[in-house]
Amino acid sequence: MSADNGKTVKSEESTFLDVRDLTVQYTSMGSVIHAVNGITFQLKKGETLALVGETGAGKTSIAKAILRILPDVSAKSKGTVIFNNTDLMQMKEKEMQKIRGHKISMIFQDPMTALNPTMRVGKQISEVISAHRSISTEEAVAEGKKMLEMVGIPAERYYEFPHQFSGGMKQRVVIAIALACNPELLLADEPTTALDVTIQAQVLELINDLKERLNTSMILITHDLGVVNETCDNVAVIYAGRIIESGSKYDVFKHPGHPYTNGLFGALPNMNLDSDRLSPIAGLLPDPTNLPDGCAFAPRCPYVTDKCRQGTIPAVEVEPGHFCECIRMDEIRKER
Amino acid sequence: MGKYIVKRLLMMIPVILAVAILIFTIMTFVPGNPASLILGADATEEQIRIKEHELGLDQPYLVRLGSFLKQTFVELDFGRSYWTNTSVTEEMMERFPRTLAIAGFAMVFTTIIGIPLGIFTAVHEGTFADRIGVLLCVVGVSMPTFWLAMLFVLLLSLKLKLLPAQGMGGVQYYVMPVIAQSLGGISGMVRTARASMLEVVRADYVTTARSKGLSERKVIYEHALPNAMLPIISVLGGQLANQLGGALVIEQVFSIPGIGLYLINAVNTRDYPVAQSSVVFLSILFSLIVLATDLCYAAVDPMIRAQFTQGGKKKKKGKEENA
Amino acid sequence: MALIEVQHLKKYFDVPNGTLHAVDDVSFVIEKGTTMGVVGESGCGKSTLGTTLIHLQESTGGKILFEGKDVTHLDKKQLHDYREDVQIIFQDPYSSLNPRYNIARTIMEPLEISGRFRSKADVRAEAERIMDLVGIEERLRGSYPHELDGGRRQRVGIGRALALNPKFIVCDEPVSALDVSIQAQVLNLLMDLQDQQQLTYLFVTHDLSVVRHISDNICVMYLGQLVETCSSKELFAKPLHPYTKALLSAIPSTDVDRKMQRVQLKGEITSPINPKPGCRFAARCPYATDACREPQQLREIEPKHFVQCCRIEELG
Amino acid sequence: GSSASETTTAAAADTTAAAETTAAAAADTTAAAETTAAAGEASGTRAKTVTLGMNTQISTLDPYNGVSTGTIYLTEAIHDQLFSAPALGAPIESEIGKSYEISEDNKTITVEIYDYVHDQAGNEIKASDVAWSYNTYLATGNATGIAKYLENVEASDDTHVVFHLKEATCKETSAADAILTGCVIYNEAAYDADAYATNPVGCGPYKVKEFVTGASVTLERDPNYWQTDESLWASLKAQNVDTCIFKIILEDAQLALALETGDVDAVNYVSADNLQFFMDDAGNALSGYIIEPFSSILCVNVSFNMFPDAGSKVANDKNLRLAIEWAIDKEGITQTIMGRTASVSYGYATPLYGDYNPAWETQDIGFDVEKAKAYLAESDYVKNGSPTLVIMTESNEVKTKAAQMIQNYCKAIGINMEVKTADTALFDNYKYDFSEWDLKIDNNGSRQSLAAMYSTFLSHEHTSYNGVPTSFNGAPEGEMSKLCAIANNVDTNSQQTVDDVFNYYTENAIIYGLWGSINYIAAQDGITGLKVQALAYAQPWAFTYSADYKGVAD
Amino acid sequence: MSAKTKKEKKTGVNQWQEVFNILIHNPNAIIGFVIVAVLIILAIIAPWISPYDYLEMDLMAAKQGPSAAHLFGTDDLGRDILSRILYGGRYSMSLGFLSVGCGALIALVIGAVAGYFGGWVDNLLMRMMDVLSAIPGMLLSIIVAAALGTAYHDTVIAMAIGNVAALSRILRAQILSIREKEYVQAAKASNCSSFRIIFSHIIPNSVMPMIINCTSRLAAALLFCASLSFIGLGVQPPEPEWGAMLASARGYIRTYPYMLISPGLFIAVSVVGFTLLGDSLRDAMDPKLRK
Ligand SMILES: Nc1ncnc2c1ncn2[C@@H]1O[C@H](COP(=O)(O)OP(=O)(O)OP(=O)(O)O)[C@@H](O)[C@H]1O
Ligand SMILES: Nc1ncnc2c1ncn2[C@@H]1O[C@H](COP(=O)(O)OP(=O)(O)OP(=O)(O)O)[C@@H](O)[C@H]1O
Ligand SMILES: [Mg+2]
Ligand SMILES: [Mg+2]
Repeated sequence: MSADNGKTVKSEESTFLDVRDLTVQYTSMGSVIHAVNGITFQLKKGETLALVGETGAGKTSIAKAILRILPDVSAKSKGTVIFNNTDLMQMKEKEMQKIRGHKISMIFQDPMTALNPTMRVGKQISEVISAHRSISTEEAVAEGKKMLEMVGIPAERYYEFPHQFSGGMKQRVVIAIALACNPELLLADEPTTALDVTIQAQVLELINDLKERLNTSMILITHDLGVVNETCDNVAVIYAGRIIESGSKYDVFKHPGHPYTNGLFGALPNMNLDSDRLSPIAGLLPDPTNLPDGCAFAPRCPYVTDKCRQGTIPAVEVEPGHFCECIRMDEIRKER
Repeated sequence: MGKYIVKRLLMMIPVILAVAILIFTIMTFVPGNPASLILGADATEEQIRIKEHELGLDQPYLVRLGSFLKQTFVELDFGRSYWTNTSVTEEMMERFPRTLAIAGFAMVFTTIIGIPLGIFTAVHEGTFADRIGVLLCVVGVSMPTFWLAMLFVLLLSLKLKLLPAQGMGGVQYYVMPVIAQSLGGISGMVRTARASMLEVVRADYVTTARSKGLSERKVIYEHALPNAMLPIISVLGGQLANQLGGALVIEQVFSIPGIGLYLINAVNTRDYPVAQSSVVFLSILFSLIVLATDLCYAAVDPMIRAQFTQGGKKKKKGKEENA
Repeated sequence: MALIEVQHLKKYFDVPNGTLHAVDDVSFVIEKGTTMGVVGESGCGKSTLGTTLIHLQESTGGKILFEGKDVTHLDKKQLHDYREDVQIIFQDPYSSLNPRYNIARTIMEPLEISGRFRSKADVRAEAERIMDLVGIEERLRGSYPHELDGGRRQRVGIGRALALNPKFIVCDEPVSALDVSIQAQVLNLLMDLQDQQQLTYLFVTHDLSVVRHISDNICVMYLGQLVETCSSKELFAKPLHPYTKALLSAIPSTDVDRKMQRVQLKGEITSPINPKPGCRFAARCPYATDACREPQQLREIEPKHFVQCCRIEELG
Repeated sequence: GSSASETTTAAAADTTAAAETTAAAAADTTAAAETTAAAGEASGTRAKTVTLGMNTQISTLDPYNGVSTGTIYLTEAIHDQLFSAPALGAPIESEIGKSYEISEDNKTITVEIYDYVHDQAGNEIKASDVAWSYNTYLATGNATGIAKYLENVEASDDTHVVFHLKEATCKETSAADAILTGCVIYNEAAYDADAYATNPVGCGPYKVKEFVTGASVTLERDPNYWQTDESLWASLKAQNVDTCIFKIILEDAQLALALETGDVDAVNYVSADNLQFFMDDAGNALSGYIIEPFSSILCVNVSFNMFPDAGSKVANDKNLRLAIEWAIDKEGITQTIMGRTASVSYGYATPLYGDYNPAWETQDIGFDVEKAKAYLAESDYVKNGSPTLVIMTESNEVKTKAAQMIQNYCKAIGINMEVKTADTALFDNYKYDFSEWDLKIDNNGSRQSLAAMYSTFLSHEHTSYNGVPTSFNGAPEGEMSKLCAIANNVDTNSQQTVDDVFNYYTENAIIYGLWGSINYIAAQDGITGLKVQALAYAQPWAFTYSADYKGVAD
Repeated sequence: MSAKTKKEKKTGVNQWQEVFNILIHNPNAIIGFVIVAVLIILAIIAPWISPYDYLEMDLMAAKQGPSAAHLFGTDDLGRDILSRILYGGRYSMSLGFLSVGCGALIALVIGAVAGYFGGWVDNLLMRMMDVLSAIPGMLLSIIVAAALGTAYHDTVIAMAIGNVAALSRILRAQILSIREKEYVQAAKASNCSSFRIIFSHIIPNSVMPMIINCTSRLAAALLFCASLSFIGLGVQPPEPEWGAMLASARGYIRTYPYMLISPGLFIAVSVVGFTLLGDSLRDAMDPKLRK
């Protein structure tokens, strides 16, 4: 995993996803929402990358942009997404359909709404299979049943409808759909946020398990640092549509460089420390229709200087593979 | 399911009974005396009294209500017209097919043209065709049916002499009424279908379907459409009510001797048995249609289907939330 | 001193398919100035417990004592007085504010109703004080809820609850709809207020790290029943009930160095409608035996540590 | 002026209904019909089919059962009565009844019938059937025209029927005619109320072939018509065509169009607006058509509310009433609303009646704004604060227009008026409620004589309000009632006594005729002669047809 | 989120103002509004701008096609059609508004009582609404119109009745859902009286869907009013309601078709106006369409 600031870096052998300068903009009621603003990252085979950030930071938009399933009326995306040496952004729609669900698949944020309420659960799984493999209907059904069992749901529930399933089971169905064709890349968008802790544990376990068995790479989107810790290798912290810090989980968690990352840890009630007061980050995400110049975090940053408000802040490699977009990072790291 | 239908049919009984009582009461307390109307201007008071007695109008309200209900619901007989002494049931059976032909064909067109067109415009949201379609539909729902009908008559019958302007006969007599009657319905249906489809297309599960790599056709027709059908179906019943109501007016314009003309004339001439029976008949019909719509709804929505089979109580809740 | 004492509280709902035991025979005590955390999975009756306590719903059975007085059944006048002492903060800061009331009006409404203030100006002044207290900026006081972000909205909700100077506040998942950074602000505010005003909280949540942070004592609920209650420290240090253990082990930790041992639960929560007697967790419990199908008792296993499990001793 | 209502009362029938212009004209057509019938018979070219477009509904074909205007069109074809009246004022003609005799005291009428009468199914008709028919019809309560006069009817032998009249009415002028022409005859044993509504078996020259509710009726010539001697046929009986189709087309423009496009052979009515398609400004038929006017017995009139204490603002103010009458330009109204399809009514009458006096045309109140203003100045209207008068009318297009025009004329001299419309049923209810209106537009007519009509509508015996017997416009017992009674008594009836009635209502401004309708009947010109019955309803089987006539249904 | 932060700049904007802001950016809404406003203004100022008295007959000028003197021509009694149309707007508009308004008012009471009190009251009222809605709306109104007569207020009632069942259902459903909202609970916890809860918290938040629905109903009401007059059960001559004008022009369809054109056109245009306005209002107020 590595990140750079616009300079082209030849993708390494094992890098099979290379996202460069990805931007996503929405138009809504006449104003332009800058949801994703030039994101660059790479992902190696078998690795798991976590995208962490607050609500509205642009995490889901990134995943949807990669899969090119943004609403085509209101959203525009730019940049390159090199997947297995082809640029997905330039691909024909027909070609792209062959990638979706087959090579890259996605688990959606809300299991309650991600399933079609009028289609049998099993059909929703087997249709991915038949879409990408030329097999008979019976075989597809059999495959679908197998997938159901793999995620821990008895095969006889194949013919039921989503409303007959609990939230946890629905999320498992969504996972089964995503994994049905053994994708090379899994985009998991907050797969457990809507679930209870015990169920969340089950689901995370399941994903981890399957990922290992199938050697799938994964981008896990979440705002829960605990989940990141338990499932990921690398972390990218998203703030206002930019990766402000990225690196291995260990580096980022142990030695966060960016004041925002720092703040996130401070705001978290810690299970292990008995601090009386939390140290929240003041303020709110900036208005995505009207991002400030310079560092987007500047208005909330306790370390802000005038320089922070000018130009683009370059990413600095603090440690090997640990990048951070902050001009005062060195001072801050020393201070800690 | 069968049990559910039976239950719904049973629930219809008190409603229809209440409709009958309501309409009977309205007719009873409306000013205007059928006896004196029938006998005409030179009838004496004595003659009117005799006629009233013959029609049973001299009996107290409750007695008449009782015999009306008994006749209608126990003997299943709609009685005889005060004016022509003909059997209302027979007359209605002769006239109803004409009304049904208008409302029914209009409904069919509404459905088979309106829904696909609505879906087409939704799928092509924002395109030129869509915009034109939306505009035409606004105009379409805004046209007074009877005016449109008269313009048709003016153009197709009076000027071009292509179609008969009114009356009854072969298929050609139904062309203009049905077209005039369907245009509003089609426009309305396009709007409903479009709105519903647009809402569904934005739903998460449609994005899910796309992310599976399904072709756009599959996404639209297998995922979006069935869900978009739900609100569409639920307005179908209302549409039919509109079509039935509109048929009353259209019958007037084209002088088609259907139930509508029968009913309006009966109300005007205080032909109570005819007026009451037509209303009760139309209400029964209408309730059955609503039931049919609900069943279609269930056929499409597994959630509702499940509630159907479970029992009525939950079903209601679901329905109200939908309203 | 115990501010609230709950004895065998029950709340049942009549639903189409039977009776739903939302809260079933729950007993605990909350000391003045402390926070009682209530944790459990979705639908286990946490909110119902809270709303029943403050008489937003009438209990089906059991007893509630407030400052030693029985407040289980209240007439109109008593209810009026009781409600000045107890308040509630809701989970969803979107639906808990009337969209047609601006912020100041939302805060002022309970003040006006209380009749404690002589003039409109007094009400206004008091509202200003409260808004200062919960940190709502001057410029936002005329705005409407949909113009605020979740954190600020939740502050308004807190302000409204504080308006009548209550002694006891039910906090029904006040932070679970908020982002981590905002969540911390609100949690801090609640803790500050508790210190300043000697408030007592019933803090409902399903986020264990939060509950641990804020609570003095904790109740763990499962399908309407109280399965374990003790002090916060003790619970996290030494959970006894199998469910509590599973729950705690399920929390993902942010500590990169530590790897927790997971207790995996099989299956999902069953329905609370017409539950069978016996331990309701038995269906998912790895240790369940036939004995668990018998009716269960909440027992004091260790001082001030109550557990409802018949096999606790065997399991050690 | 068409009305979509399927049934209207017989007496208060459509304003569009009409009858022969004058007795003379009637006689002409009758003669023509007879000659052509004879000619047709002689040359063997009876027309095959005729299709008549009708603007009234036919709801039932059995006159016992119910009332519908359309039924009257077909009555003479399907049914025979004892006698029939070909036109107003003309003597009644024999149908089943061979002769009749009125007793000295006017109390009984004895009728002798032909002894070979049978209905279309071949059932014999005896005197007992005649008596039964009358009694059955009386029992339905629908027989207002004859029930008024008849006590009971009995057969004295197979061919003689005796009618017993009521004491109070036996001296009225038209009692005998009304009774003898008032009821169709059925065979008692064959009668079936259900079947007869759509398929009656009468004694007339035509049988019902098909009845399509609300759409059409088809009649078929009965080759076994009981009256084999054509010279004995009444003038409305004829068999000039084999099949007679009555097609219902309610809307004026469409009715006219149907004739133009050849959907029908004839239409029973042409509205003023559509006349231009069939005749030129001079009144000559355009080529390809035959069109003829027939005057109706109905007189559209304005009456004043004369009830003393029900709030009428005109009852006690003769000058106000006169002011209103003088202010109205009835020629203008007639011309605007009816065009050629009506003639101005002088007196409360039309010239069709035998006892009509042409002198009235100069004696009637005219249009004179100055006079109107003078009367208004003498009235109490302004003194009473110029209240708004209510003019009530049935919500029928023609009458509503008339009301609007009257409102306008009154406004011109400073009288405020408000138009109140009511549908047929409500109008029927309100017209005898004398607290509802000040002026009323209505139409009246009688199949007998003006004396009879005056007596029906102007004498106080007609109705009652608040327990007080009143005339149809609220006048209680008084001079008017007396004059009517005198005019309508067989002993005192004379032109003078009828004139007295006219003078009284004109001087006192009680009622005021607006117009009498003229019904235009048009047909393709293969039809050579038109024929109507007393109410000016087309009788297509009695039309005459040219040898090369070909109907649309052929 | 984005919209939220943006709006923070302008605080104290209540929902109505926000709806208004959305509306003025929607061309359809503007068109609809302009049509409706123009028609309403025309109806109001009809006495001053009408070239003729709408009742004044000029028999010499009857049945004239459009000309400089009579822009839309004259009718069969020589009245100026333009003037009649201007006045006719008063009937069409006011009947539309009044009938929907009255229907909504009755529905408000029924829906509120049923929704808030629940239990047998609710049951009774809703069963009554079931009965009303078992008769197709148009039919019901026709019968009631025939029964009551054709006076202005009778027509209003006849038309209003057709709206009651559906509107009260909508309101009731909304109240049922609002009643469970947490701010109502909070109000209860703040010792608010039932009265205050109903009128201050529940009703103001429940009427929105009803208002949206009413706007669409207005368009339907205009059409319906015209139909009713057309079949002779609505406004009566000489009053120049558009439908009534069409009814009396019907006889001249062949000979003077221009009499038919302008009233129909005005009905259609006004309905278009209300439809557009209703659509835009619904779009603006429907939270589902507004993220
Ligand atoms: N369809 C859309 N139309 C307009 N704006 C959108 C749309 N989808 C997302 N946005 C905006 O884009 C920004 C980024 O949204 P995104 O959903 O990517 O955030 P996220 O990080 O996934 O948030 P969350 O944690 O809530 O899922 C937000 O400001 C959001 O309001
Ligand atoms: N008014 C009610 N009528 C019927 N059932 C109810 C009612 N309120 C709550 N319940 C049921 O009672 C049970 C407990 O609900 P409650 O809201 O107290 O759970 P909770 O623990 O707060 O859940 P969550 O974490 O999702 O808020 C649930 O099964 C719920 O469906
Ligand atoms: Mg997201
Ligand atoms: Mg809860």
